[in-house]
Amino acid sequence: MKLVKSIVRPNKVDDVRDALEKLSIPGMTVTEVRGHGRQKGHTAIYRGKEYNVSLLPKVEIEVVVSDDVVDEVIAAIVTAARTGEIGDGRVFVLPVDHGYNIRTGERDMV
Amino acid sequence: MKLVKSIVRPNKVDDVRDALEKLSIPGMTVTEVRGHGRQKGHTAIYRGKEYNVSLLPKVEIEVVVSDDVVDEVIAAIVTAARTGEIGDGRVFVLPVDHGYNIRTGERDMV
Amino acid sequence: MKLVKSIVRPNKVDDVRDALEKLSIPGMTVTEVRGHGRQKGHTAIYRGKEYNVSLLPKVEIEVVVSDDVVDEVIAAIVTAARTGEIGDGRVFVLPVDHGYNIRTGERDMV
Amino acid sequence: MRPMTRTLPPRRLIRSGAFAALAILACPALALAQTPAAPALNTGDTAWMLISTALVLLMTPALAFFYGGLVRSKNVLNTMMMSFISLGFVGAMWAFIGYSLALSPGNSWIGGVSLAFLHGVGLDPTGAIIPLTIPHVLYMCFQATFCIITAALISGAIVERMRFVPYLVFITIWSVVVYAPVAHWVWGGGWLAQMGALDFAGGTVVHVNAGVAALVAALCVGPRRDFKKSGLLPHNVPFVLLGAGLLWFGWFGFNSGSALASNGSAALAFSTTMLAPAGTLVVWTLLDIIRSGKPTAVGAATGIVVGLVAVTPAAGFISPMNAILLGAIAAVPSYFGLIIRARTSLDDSLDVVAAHGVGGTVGALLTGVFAEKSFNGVADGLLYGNPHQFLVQVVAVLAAIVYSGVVSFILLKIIGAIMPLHASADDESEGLDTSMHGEEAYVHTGGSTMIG
Amino acid sequence: MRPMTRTLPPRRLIRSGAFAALAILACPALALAQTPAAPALNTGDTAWMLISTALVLLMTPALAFFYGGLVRSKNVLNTMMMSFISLGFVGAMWAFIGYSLALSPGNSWIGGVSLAFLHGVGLDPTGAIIPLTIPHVLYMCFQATFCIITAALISGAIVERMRFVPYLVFITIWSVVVYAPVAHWVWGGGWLAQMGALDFAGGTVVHVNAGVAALVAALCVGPRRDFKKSGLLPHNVPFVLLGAGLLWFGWFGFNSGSALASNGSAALAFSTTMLAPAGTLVVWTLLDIIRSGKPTAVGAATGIVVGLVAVTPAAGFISPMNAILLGAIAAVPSYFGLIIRARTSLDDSLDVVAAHGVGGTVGALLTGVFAEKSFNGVADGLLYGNPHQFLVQVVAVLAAIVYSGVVSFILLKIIGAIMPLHASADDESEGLDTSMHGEEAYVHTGGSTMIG
Amino acid sequence: MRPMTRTLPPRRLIRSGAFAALAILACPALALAQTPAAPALNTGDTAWMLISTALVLLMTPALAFFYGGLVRSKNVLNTMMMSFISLGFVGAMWAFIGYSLALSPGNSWIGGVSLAFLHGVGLDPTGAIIPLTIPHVLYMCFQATFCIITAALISGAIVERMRFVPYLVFITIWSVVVYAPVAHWVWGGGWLAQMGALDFAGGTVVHVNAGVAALVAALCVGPRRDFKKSGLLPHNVPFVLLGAGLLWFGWFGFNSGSALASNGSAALAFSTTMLAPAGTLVVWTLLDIIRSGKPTAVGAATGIVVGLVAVTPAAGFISPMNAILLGAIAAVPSYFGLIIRARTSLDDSLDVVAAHGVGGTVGALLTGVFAEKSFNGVADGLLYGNPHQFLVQVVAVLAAIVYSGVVSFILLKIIGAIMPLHASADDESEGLDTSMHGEEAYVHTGGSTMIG
Ligand SMILES: Nc1ncnc2c1ncn2[C@@H]1O[C@H](COP(=O)(O)OP(=O)(O)O)[C@@H](O)[C@H]1O
Ligand SMILES: Nc1ncnc2c1ncn2[C@@H]1O[C@H](COP(=O)(O)OP(=O)(O)O)[C@@H](O)[C@H]1O
Ligand SMILES: Nc1ncnc2c1ncn2[C@@H]1O[C@H](COP(=O)(O)OP(=O)(O)O)[C@@H](O)[C@H]1O
Repeated sequence: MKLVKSIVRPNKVDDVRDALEKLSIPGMTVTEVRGHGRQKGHTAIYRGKEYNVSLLPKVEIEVVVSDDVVDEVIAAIVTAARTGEIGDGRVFVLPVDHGYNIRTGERDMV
Repeated sequence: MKLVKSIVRPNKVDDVRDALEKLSIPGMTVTEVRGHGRQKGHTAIYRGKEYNVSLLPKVEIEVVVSDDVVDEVIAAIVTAARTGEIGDGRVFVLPVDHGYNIRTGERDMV
Repeated sequence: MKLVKSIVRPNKVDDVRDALEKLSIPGMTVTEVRGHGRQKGHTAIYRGKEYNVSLLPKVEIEVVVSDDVVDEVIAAIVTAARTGEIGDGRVFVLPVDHGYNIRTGERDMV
Repeated sequence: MRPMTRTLPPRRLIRSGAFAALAILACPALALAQTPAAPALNTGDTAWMLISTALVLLMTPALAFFYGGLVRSKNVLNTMMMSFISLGFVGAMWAFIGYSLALSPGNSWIGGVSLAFLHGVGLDPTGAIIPLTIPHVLYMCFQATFCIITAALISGAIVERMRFVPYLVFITIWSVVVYAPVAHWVWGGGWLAQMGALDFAGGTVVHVNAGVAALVAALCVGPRRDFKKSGLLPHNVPFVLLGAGLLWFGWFGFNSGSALASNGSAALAFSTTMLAPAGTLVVWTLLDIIRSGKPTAVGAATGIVVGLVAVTPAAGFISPMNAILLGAIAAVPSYFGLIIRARTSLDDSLDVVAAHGVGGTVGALLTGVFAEKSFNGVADGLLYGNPHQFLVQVVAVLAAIVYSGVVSFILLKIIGAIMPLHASADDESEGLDTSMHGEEAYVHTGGSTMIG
Repeated sequence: MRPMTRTLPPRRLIRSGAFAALAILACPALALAQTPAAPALNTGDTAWMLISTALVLLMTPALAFFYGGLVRSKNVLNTMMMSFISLGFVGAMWAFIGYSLALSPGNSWIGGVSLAFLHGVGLDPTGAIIPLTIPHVLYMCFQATFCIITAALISGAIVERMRFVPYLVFITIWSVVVYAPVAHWVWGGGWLAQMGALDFAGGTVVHVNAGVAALVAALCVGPRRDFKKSGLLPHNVPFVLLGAGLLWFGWFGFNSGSALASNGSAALAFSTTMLAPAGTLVVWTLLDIIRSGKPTAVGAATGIVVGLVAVTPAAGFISPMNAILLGAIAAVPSYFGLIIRARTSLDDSLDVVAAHGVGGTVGALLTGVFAEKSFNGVADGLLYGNPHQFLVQVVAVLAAIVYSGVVSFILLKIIGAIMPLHASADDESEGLDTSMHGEEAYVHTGGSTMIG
Repeated sequence: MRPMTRTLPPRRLIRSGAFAALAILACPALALAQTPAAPALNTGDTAWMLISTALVLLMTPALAFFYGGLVRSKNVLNTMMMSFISLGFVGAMWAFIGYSLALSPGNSWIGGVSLAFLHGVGLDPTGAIIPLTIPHVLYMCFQATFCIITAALISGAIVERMRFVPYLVFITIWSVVVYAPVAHWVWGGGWLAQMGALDFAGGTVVHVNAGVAALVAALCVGPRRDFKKSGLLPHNVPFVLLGAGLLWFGWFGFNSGSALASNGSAALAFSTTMLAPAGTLVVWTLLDIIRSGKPTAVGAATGIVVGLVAVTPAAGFISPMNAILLGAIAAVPSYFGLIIRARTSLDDSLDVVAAHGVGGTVGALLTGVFAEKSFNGVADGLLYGNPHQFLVQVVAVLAAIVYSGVVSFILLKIIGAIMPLHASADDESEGLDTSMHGEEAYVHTGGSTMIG
């Protein structure tokens, strides 16, 4: 079982969700984050002072899936979230030991 | 050492925290997230347009614990967070290589 | 490849970011979280009722780096984020299977 | 305004029965200009009453923010809607029947129906229960805004769990069967007016009345399921401060507008409405500092409101310096009332009882203490040698408590028999914003799709 | 105010041509005090117009919140700026030339330049297009606030994608070439005034006018790129409620201040401005409950605004009870207008057309139905035996639609030829707050460094 | 109002000594109605002053939002409390002694104690330092609101690190030892009044005075520990815009209410208060566009406030068109003042010096340039052939700078000797909301348990 953790542009969340739904991935968890990478932020001016706002709004999407669909899921996310411009984000795959469904208490039932 | 990552209902945070305190788990980190799973969201109507709000507010609780108490911790969380209704959430267990305490600089001192 | 997940004081974010930039770590993702640990929270009084606000504002910084720089990165973060007072936070290191750059679609290019 | 409370001596009122003719302006020096026989429209008075009415109307949205900031973010829209909706339903009801029952000639208990559906409510200063120098229709509007906010005040006791439709039904009927009669007693020539009860802008009619209804509602609806289990903290304290600031602003219309004219009485009420909350704010802050070293912002906002509530019945009757004193004194019972309430099992969520019930009672009683004929031209209080006035005030407060308590209780029981008052466990835990209104207050991430 | 609409019979206006002399106060009973020959400054009237003007000015920031709460958080500052900026550019333009073109003597189509750059606009009640009892300069300010908010209203149709500078250029010129002439037609003695069109506070001049310009702007700028693709939900509904509350408050200055005096007409307009939105709010809430069981907060806020819009042209012309009815009726077309619009491909982002265009049209037409001479002293409507008035209203609405539509279109095409109207895909997806203004509305975590 | 600044020639004032008798209304045409011998209460004037006073009171909560939005979310409540608390402590102090010291007869430097504890402050228009047509007690209230907001303005320079209790002590005493004397000099018949200094609504008394005290306070308290280290960005820009909108609204009471009557002078002040910020907003926006291509929302809000500050001393003295010009000119020094300040080591956190100090000074000086006797009936400025007036203005500004600077410094040093002014490193880094007030502004997730 893997945790696929993607950091995407805020306006790509719906596309990623739709792409995951097409693969019948049942669940996902989404967090508002701010990130910086190659994309260097923008300059803000507040009351005469210039600031480099280096942390830009992104959304982190976490989805835990079984090993056999990982590649499919990654491909779907990358396709849905890409614009080709700097700032598109990352996908990281982390190993997961087990998962539990709180409602049923069952294990490894993602 | 394991990272126990639970996604629970917002109003279960206090119960989970209390359950963890009973186990003398010293720390936890909590994030506001939004999730979707079997629970299908609600319909919102804004100015005549109907929307399916598929991402519902959840809270993610991350707690890093040593390997020997993992099962106990999971059981405590599952018990505290369960309502039996759809939308109760998930617990995922991820391996952690090391942990550091920033204040002391010590390693593996969770 | 490792995910270095640090929970730090909100006012240490800039210091950590600067420290990471010095190491030429290209990217980071930041989340507002609330945490509790040894630091026991503060007492709030709202309309005559006293509350123990146990979850205090923290910031989680996630950065994925290649294995060879992990130790350097941890040291940098710990140094930048430390005040020596209770509540400084934690650094956790988690294994990462792969990473993908969404813009290029390339793998393991952090 | 509320001239029956300004005429003197109260005894004569009953004997003569010449109620309407006795409306004498508070400030004798200014009263000369007014010939009761044919009061003409005065543009200055009208200007002040136009803006006063707008100010009081603004208090209901202000209350929405004061209350809305104090609840959790999952219930903020529901809480705000409980205020806003009063502007529609209670406002319309007032025009239909409430105004007539409150402020048309009737008996000592209730007005008649002669002004129902605004029949005969015109643009001249004639036809109202008291002589006016402003258009009758404007007087009706001014009074409407009082009824609207009184009903909305109740919601603070039952937010975060009462279902919206029964609430709506409750306040709509309540405004007719509770508010209108009590207003008639005090301001419509009813028995309390005849007794000489002093209530300049609504200590009993508005605050004691709403406070008691709130207490009854909190008991009938029952506590939130997570009450006492978890910390139910305000989600947006700046909203609370915004509400307090706008309430204070609007309250100048409420109190000073109750002079119904732009005269010395209005100015006196203005000054007391500025100074009493200052006194309360100072004492509240000092109590906070003494108790915990930390003067809280929610405390400051609450203190301001308590000071405003307490000075409401007294506004045009006491001297400005006594207003500071009254505000300072009124801080104490409400401050400790809040603390004590928090230890009980009463889930009066936003402390309507401690702020409005206790504050209103203290204010109504202190009016009987501090009233000063040299300022109000009407009656002295205990401190100025007239202990009788204090007793009258006690009776007025008790009357409001009993009537409002009993009728609100009966009304809620009837509504509760028809539909559940308390939200289901699921709806309550999900939050009333989505479960009752299908909306979230704050949406940031995406994740919603348009359907229809 | 808008006295040409209050004089009667309208026919005589044209024949006699003695336009300015015919400004008779709405309420005959009160008109006696005024000698048209030498109207003196009245302190009560002046007080009311001072505060009314401030109230209308406040409506523009209020609109910023109403609109700003409805957009996504990445566009909130841009949306708010679109209102605020009107206070600067349109306000200055009004002083330079707009006031003169609208409200100085000219021909039937447009005013002259005699009052340009406020030449001759002094502290006496003389020199304005109509007799006044308030300083001329105050009348100019009052009218300025109308022009400012009308221009700002348009922005609701094009938020979240129109570039800021072309928008700024557009509304600045629009206020001169569209607003000023239409205002002249109705309030400056132009052809609609001569025809006897009734528009108390701006149903056609403000709301139909802005609604049509909004429609044209939405079409010329084109839809948001993610329109219909994702849910574009309000990021802060409490801000929407705050905006609605402050708008209502300010609207008392807008409507009741349009009496230009503190008299019975002002009081009538006040009462209708209080009761019509109450009627709309009740109906809107019931429609929500019937359709989905969930009365929404955004719906309540929208309903309030629709009620205010609809009563604007009618405010001083209809009875208070008919105002409730008018508000209740006006809820229906706008309610379903919103629903229908959502199914079309028109991206009128915040539904300016359904709220202001439809609401303003319905209000203007119903003015021709409910107008009641016994209340306004000017003219009866259809319901009171004068079907002609209804036809005049239809003509006025059509005139505003055609003129505003055509000229707004030409203007946008010219500006669009000089600079792009629509933000680039990048700027739009990043959000206009950072791309147009270099700012984020809400910053919580750190991560920014001071550069210069 | 501030009639001593309107009487002429100033020289005669000193010679005759008949100070109070010289209060002549600004607009000669309107002055006829007033018989200085026995000024009666005027309902229109009273109506305008009632609402004006409420408007100025609202400015303090408005300021809380303007300032509160500009700080980080961990300090927002502390920042807002610094404004709100002034309503309590400074307000009460004004009633106790401040009013008497400022506005009762005394010598050229300070008033007496004859009106202390509001002794003799009644409902008639008599007993005030100047002839009134409104109740004396209302005049006292109006002046109180000025003192309250002036004290609160200072807080902008020291937010995010000054401890709350010393701040509280500071502004409470400051309002008596700095504000009251300076107000006496200008508005209480003191030496600046005798010299003929023009300050319609408080350019020197309020803005220069607060600006200098702010500068001194920023220096005495010292900079924030993370000043210049990290970006200290506004956490809620919509709050800043809300504050600016409400400030503008309230400022109409501030400036136009300073006419103390509902007359031509009030209307003039109203128009300049509307047009000057329009001019500033236009120029500020254009400067933003030229410098960075991005007109900022915080800039727009700041520009509005600067325009309001600058027109304050001039409001009733200059023509409306010159007001646009004055506003436009005043944009420049404050705009670049902000930029320059950001490069210095002065941590005037919210730029009180650049906005109020510089803006107030520019306004006070330009009053001496643009003053026009044909508009104000009092005195011409430099541009209209009276260079002497400009010199008088320079003296008035310098006097305020020196006195406020020196006394504020001494006061802070004394308080600082008794208790630390600067929060501890821990408290500052944790945020003052929790460390000083035990509260968080925004709580979303759970995690708190009720204790007591
Ligand atoms: N090494 C990293 N660790 C954690 N997050 C990263 C890392 N690199 C990038 N990110 C996240 O991805 C986002 C986009 O990265 P960026 O380099 O700007 O664009 P691109 O995807 O075009 O390379 C960043 O804002 C950050 O949130
Ligand atoms: N595969 C998954 N990956 C990540 N998060 C998940 C996953 N499945 C569920 N979740 C999270 O758990 C929450 C509850 O899941 P849901 O399926 O609605 O309820 P249930 O727990 O009853 O199955 C979701 O809102 C989501 O945040
Ligand atoms: N076991 C843990 N698992 C997850 N997060 C933790 C854990 N322990 C501490 N934290 C996080 O680190 C923060 C600081 O920890 P705390 O114990 O208060 O201070 P210190 O670093 O001085 O020990 C907490 O607020 C919490 O967010």
